[in-house]
Amino acid sequence: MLLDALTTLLLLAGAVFFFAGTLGLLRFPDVYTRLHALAKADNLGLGCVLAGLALQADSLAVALKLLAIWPLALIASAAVGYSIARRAERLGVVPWQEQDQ
Amino acid sequence: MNFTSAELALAVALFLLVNLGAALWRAARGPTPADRMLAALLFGSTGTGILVLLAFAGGSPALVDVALTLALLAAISGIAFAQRAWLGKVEEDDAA
Amino acid sequence: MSSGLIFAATGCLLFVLGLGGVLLLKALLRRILAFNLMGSGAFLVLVGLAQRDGTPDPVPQAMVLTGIVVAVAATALALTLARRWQALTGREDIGRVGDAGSRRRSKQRERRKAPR
Amino acid sequence: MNLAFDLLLAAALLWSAWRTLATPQIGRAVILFIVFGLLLTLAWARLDAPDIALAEAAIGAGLTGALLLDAVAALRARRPNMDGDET
Repeated sequence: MLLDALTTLLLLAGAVFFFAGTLGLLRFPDVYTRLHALAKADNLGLGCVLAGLALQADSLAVALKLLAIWPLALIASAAVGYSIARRAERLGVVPWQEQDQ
Repeated sequence: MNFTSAELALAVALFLLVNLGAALWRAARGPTPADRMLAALLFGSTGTGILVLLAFAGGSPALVDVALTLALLAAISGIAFAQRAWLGKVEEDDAA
Repeated sequence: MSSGLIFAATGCLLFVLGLGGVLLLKALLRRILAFNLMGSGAFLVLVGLAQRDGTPDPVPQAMVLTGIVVAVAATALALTLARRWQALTGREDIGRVGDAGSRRRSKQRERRKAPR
Repeated sequence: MNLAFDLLLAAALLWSAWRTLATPQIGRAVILFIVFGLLLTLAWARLDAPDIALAEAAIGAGLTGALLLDAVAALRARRPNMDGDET
């Protein structure tokens, strides 16, 4: 019962974080901030979902495989984020700053 | 709470698919090429989540391997975009 | 309505879309994209219709698996040909040789028209 | 809920395919095609074909996208009337 409740909680938290990532991609003003939303919120959501499902796995091997996805996704996401941000910076994309005042 | 976990997993997968629909809008209308590519990367990470949830809801554990592959290889097109294809303002008026 | 039937119908529509793209679009890269969409539609129809009463049929799945790999090889070849064609002729579309459909010619025509 | 998932996925597939062919800029079309490949992976997963989904994830999402982006960059760099700013 406790495991089921924990899984439900983690899956819902993952859905919320994924939603935050999508919302950030839709609403943030420039490339750097969108990259930030994508790289942080989405990977946190993925980690929550994976942990919640690993609690329900019927064998240890399946649970470990589920949990192995997360660091790999983190590495891939960090590499892409760094690459795109460096490219944007080299192309002269100016980071967004608060316009008023 | 009368959910079983599989139904909850399917519901969360459906919710993530709705998120992907919103990201598709960004991929189609994003102002700069980088925004489109970021939307494509979002499809990679959210797609990984959906695949894991489907593996649990549909009861086919092979989909976890698919999710693993997707998480690693969706990054390749992002790297290729950053290293080769994003050249600056030329793309904006590029009608081929 | 099972999911196999839904995706088979989607595959039909994708095939029609891709066929229209292959026939109507001029730029080579776009034709390659449309050709890929057409192939994906055919694959969806094959796998979707093979999934009767819940149990998937492995033979069409093996065919589609082979087909995906072949499609990637064909795409790579087509992209190489398109790059070579552009290097040789400076054009990114095909029509009849000497046709007015070429991008450079239409640009020239616009430039000639502009001063008047 | 299964039916809603399938219908939404089919609609997203069709819309991304249509936008791929209808956008005027080739770079945008290629990125939309990558998105289409990722969605197609989900479709194979729904069709109980994990082996095809694996091949599509490796090939459709990774390899084809990289090939197409590279070809777009190469064609653009060699185009005479537009000075692609190589950095």
